Amino acid sequence: MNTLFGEKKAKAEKLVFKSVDEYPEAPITLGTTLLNFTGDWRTFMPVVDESKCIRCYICWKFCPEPAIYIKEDGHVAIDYDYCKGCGICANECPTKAITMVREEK
Amino acid sequence: MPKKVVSGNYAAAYAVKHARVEVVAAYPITPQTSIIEKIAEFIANGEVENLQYVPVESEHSAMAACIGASATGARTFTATSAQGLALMHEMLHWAAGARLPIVMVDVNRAMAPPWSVWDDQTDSLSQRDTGWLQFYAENNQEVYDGVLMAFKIAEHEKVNLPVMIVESAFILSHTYDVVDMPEQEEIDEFLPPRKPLYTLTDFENPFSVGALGTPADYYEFRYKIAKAMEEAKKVIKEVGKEYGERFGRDYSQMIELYRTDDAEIVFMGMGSLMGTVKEAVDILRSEGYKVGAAKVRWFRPFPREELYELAKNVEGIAVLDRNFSFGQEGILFNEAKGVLYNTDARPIMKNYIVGLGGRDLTVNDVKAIAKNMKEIIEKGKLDREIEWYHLKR
Amino acid sequence: MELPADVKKKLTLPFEEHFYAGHTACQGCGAALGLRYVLKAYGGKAIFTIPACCSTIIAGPWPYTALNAPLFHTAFETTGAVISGIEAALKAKGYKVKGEDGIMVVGWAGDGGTADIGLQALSGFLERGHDALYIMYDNEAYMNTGIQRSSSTPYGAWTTNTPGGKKHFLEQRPKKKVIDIVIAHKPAYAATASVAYPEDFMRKLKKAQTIKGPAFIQLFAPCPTGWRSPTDKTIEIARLAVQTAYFPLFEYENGKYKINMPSPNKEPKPLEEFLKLQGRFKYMTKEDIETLQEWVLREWEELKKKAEVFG
Amino acid sequence: MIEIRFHGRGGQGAVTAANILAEAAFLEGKYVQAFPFFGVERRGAPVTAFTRIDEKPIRIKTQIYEPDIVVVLDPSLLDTVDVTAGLKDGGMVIINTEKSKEEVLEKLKKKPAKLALVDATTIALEILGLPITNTSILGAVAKATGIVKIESVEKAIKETFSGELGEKNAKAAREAFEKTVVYEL
Repeated sequence: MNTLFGEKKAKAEKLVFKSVDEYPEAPITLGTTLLNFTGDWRTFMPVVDESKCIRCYICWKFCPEPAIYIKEDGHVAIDYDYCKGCGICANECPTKAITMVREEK
Repeated sequence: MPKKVVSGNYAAAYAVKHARVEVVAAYPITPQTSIIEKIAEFIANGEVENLQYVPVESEHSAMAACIGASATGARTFTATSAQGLALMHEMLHWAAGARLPIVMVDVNRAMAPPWSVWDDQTDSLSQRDTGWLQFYAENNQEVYDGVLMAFKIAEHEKVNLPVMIVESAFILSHTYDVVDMPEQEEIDEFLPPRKPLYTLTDFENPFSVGALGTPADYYEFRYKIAKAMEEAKKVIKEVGKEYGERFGRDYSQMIELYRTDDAEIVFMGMGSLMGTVKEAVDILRSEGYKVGAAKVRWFRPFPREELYELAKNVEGIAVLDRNFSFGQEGILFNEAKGVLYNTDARPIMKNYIVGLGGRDLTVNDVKAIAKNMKEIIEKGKLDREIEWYHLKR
Repeated sequence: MELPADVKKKLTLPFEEHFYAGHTACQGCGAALGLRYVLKAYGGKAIFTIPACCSTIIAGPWPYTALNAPLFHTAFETTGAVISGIEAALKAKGYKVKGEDGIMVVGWAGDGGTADIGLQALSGFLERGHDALYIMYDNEAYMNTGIQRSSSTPYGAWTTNTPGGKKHFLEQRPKKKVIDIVIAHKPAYAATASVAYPEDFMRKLKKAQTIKGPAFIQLFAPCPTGWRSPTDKTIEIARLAVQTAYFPLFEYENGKYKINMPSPNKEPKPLEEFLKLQGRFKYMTKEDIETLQEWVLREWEELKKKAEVFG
Repeated sequence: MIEIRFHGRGGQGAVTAANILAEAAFLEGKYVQAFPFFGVERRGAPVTAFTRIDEKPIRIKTQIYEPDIVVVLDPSLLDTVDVTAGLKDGGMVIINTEKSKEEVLEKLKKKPAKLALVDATTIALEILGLPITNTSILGAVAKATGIVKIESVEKAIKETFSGELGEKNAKAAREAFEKTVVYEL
C-alpha cells in the first residue's frame, strides 16, 4: 500500500519484553509509533471527493498525524489506520472536497 | 613519575586534564571554585585540547548540561559543593537513569542554615539514592587517583553510571600536599577514549532516551541500575588493582584496612578524617590498645561483603560520622549496622557524631573514643548507641 | 515513492516525513503539527531535547518513538541547559553544528517549561551564545498536567486553576511577553511563528539553521483540549490569532524587528472572532473582552513602532 | 614532623608563604602540607596559615594547635593576637618588626626558646615597592630554623611567581636571610 510510511509502517510491530535480560541497558527506544493505529480514536471520518479536489495539498500540509498522503495520480488519500478524525483537513479544504462522515463501527 | 605540591582542588583539576575530559559544565561555589578556575586556566594557557567549558547559570543547569553532553558521547565532568549539590539533586537521578558516566567532584560542605562553608558529609550522603557511585578521598592523592579511576569505572561497559568523588572542604580542597601524577602517556594507556553505550549523534538509527516508561517497563530499568551497581563492585576492584599495578597505589579494596588484623576495636569512617584516625591508631597501638582503622572508600556501591569480613573478627566498631540523618543516626553507622543484621558478625557498634560543619577531629579525640569503646567492650554493653561526641555540655 | 513533478512543484513544504504517525497527541493538536514541521525542516538531522510537556507523551512511550531523529527526554526546567551541553559536546567532538549541512540542536518545550520553570536555563542558553535553537510551542497553559494557567496564559482565560466561578476567578494577568525577555538577551535570532503559517515557520527554521548563535522561536500552537475548541478549528484559530494581532508574526535579527503579517496593510480583525471559537474565553464579560482587546492593540502598536524605529 | 604557624593579615600573603615554605621543603625531598585557617577572612583581617614538614607522608588532617615555629608577618598582630598560643616548649618565634628583642618579648605571652627578628616590611618596600612581606619573611625562616635552605626558598618563590616578580621576591628573601638576627633565649 502506498502510504506516507510505506515499508516502515509494514514493518512496525509491537515489541514484547518477557525477561529483564531482553531489555536494553539504557531506556532508549527500539521501535516507532507507527505500530500504533490511532484510527480507532475516530468518530467522524474524512472522505475525499476527488471530483472537487484541486490538488492544492492544503489538507496534506495541515494534518497533525500525519495521515494524508499523495497518490501517484496527484490526488490525496487518507490513511485511515492513523487518521484520528480531527477534521482539520475538511475545515481547511478550500473547495469542500473533504467531508466528515459519521463512521459506522 | 612527577610529583607536585597541589591543593585537593588542583589535584582534581589536573586529573580532569589528564583524563582528557571533553566537556566541563560547572557553576562556582565555595570551596569548589578553584577546581573550575584551574580548568579555565588550562584552557586559557592552551594546555588542553578540545575541552569545551560551559559556564552555566546554576548547578541544576550544570548537571543538565553535563547530561546533554554525556548523552552526545563526550567525556564529561563537573564539580560542586553543598547547596549546589542539593540544587542538582533532581538531575543526579537523571544522569544515573539515562546511564551516563559523568564524573563529579563534590567538595563536602555543610548544608545551611546556619551558613557554613566547612567540611561535612551530609551534602553528598543526602544523594545516596540517586544511582551515583560515591568515593570518599582521604587526601589529595586520592582525589587525583579517584577522578582518574572514576572515569574508567563509570564508563565501563558493565557500569555506565555516574561517579561522585568526594573531598573535604578546605581540609583537602585548599590544603597543599604532595601528589604523584603519572605521565600523560601512561594515563592514556590506563584510560582510553570513552566508548559510549549510546550517543545522540546516531542519525542512522535514531532513538529517544528516557521516553515514558509505563508500569509495565519502568521496573526493569530500575533493576538494571541495581545490577550495574553490583557489577560496579567487581569493576571497582579490578580497576583499583590495575591502578595499583600501573601507578603503585592499590585501590582494590573498597574498605581500606589499617592495622585491623588483630584489632579488637576498629574506627570506621570516611574521607579526610581517617588520616588523623590512622595517626591516632599508631599512637594508641604504642600505648597498648589493640585498635585499627577501616576507611570506607566507596559508600556506593556499599561494600557489604568487605564489611562482613571485617566485622567477623572484631569486638567493637566505632563508627565516626561527619554527617547526620535527622530523626535517625549517622548515615554510615545506619548502613553498616543494617548490613550486619542478617549475618553472624555482630560486634558492638557505637556511633560517634563528629566534626559537623568542619570542627576538627583531633588525635586526642580519637584517643578518648578508644577509651570509651574499651570500657564498653569490657562491660559488654553500650552506654549509649549514638553519641554527639563534640557537643558542648 | 517518486512524486510527479507537477505535484512536487505545488508542495509548499518538504515532502519527506520524519514525524511518525501513531503518536498519541490529542485530535487536532497544534503542537504535534508544529513538531512535524520542525522535523520536515531539518530532515531528521537534528538532535531534539524535550522537557516534561505534552510532547513527552506525543513523542511516544518507551519502546517507541514518533521522531525520526535522536531525542533526549529531560526534566522540566532544563531544556536550555541540555541543548547547551549537547552543542558543547558536538563541538568538542568536532561535529559541524548548524549551517546547511550541520547538525541542528533543537530544544522543543512548552510555554510552562519555557516562560516559567525553564526561564533561567533559557536565559543562560541565550546569553552564553550557544549554536542551538530553542522552540517554545505556546499553547498558553500547562496542558500535560490538565490545563493549569502558566505565565503565558492570556487575560480572561479559563483554566482549571483559574476556573471562573461566582467570584469570576479567571486569569487576571496579561500574557507574559517571553519573546521580549528573549530579545533582551540580544540573541542572534528570535521570531514568532504559527502553525497556521507553516511556510513562514519553515523559513524561520531555515534562518535559525544558517545564522550563527542562539535562536529562539515562539510557535503559536492551539490546544483543542485545553482551549475547549473544536478539533477541526486548530488552524482557523491559529490564523485568527495572527489576523487579530493577538499573536503577530515577526522576527528579530541583528537588533532589527521585521513584521511578517500575511496581509500587512489590513487592520487587525476584531479580537472577538478569535475568542468566540474557544470555550476557554466563554466566561469573559464584555468588559473583559474590551480589556483584552485594548491590550492586544496596544501591544500591536508597540510592535509596529519597534519595526518602524528598529526596522 | 615540624609544624609551623603563620600569622598575617588578609592580603599580606601568609597563605602563600605557607605554601612556598612547603614547596621549598618539597624540593628538598620532604613531605609537606600547607593550608590556611579555614575561615572567611577578608583583606586586612588577621589570618592564620599552617605548614607541616616531615620525612614521611603526612596523614594528620587537623589544624596545628601546638606549633614548633610561629611566624608573624605583621608586627601589629602582637598587640591583638596571642601568637604564642600552644607554642611548644623549646619552640621558636620569627617576627617581622623594627622593634628590639626586649620590646618584642614584652608582648609575647610565652617566652620562646629562640627568637628571630627581621624588618621584612622595609626590605619588601625597598625591593618590591609593596609592603607584602610573605617572601622576605621566608628568608628569615630559612636563616632562623634551618629547616629549608635559602636556595630552596628562592627556587620555590621563582616557581610560584614567574619572571621579574619571581626574581624580586627571591631577592627579598635573600636580603631578609642576611639581615635576620637570631636570639637564643
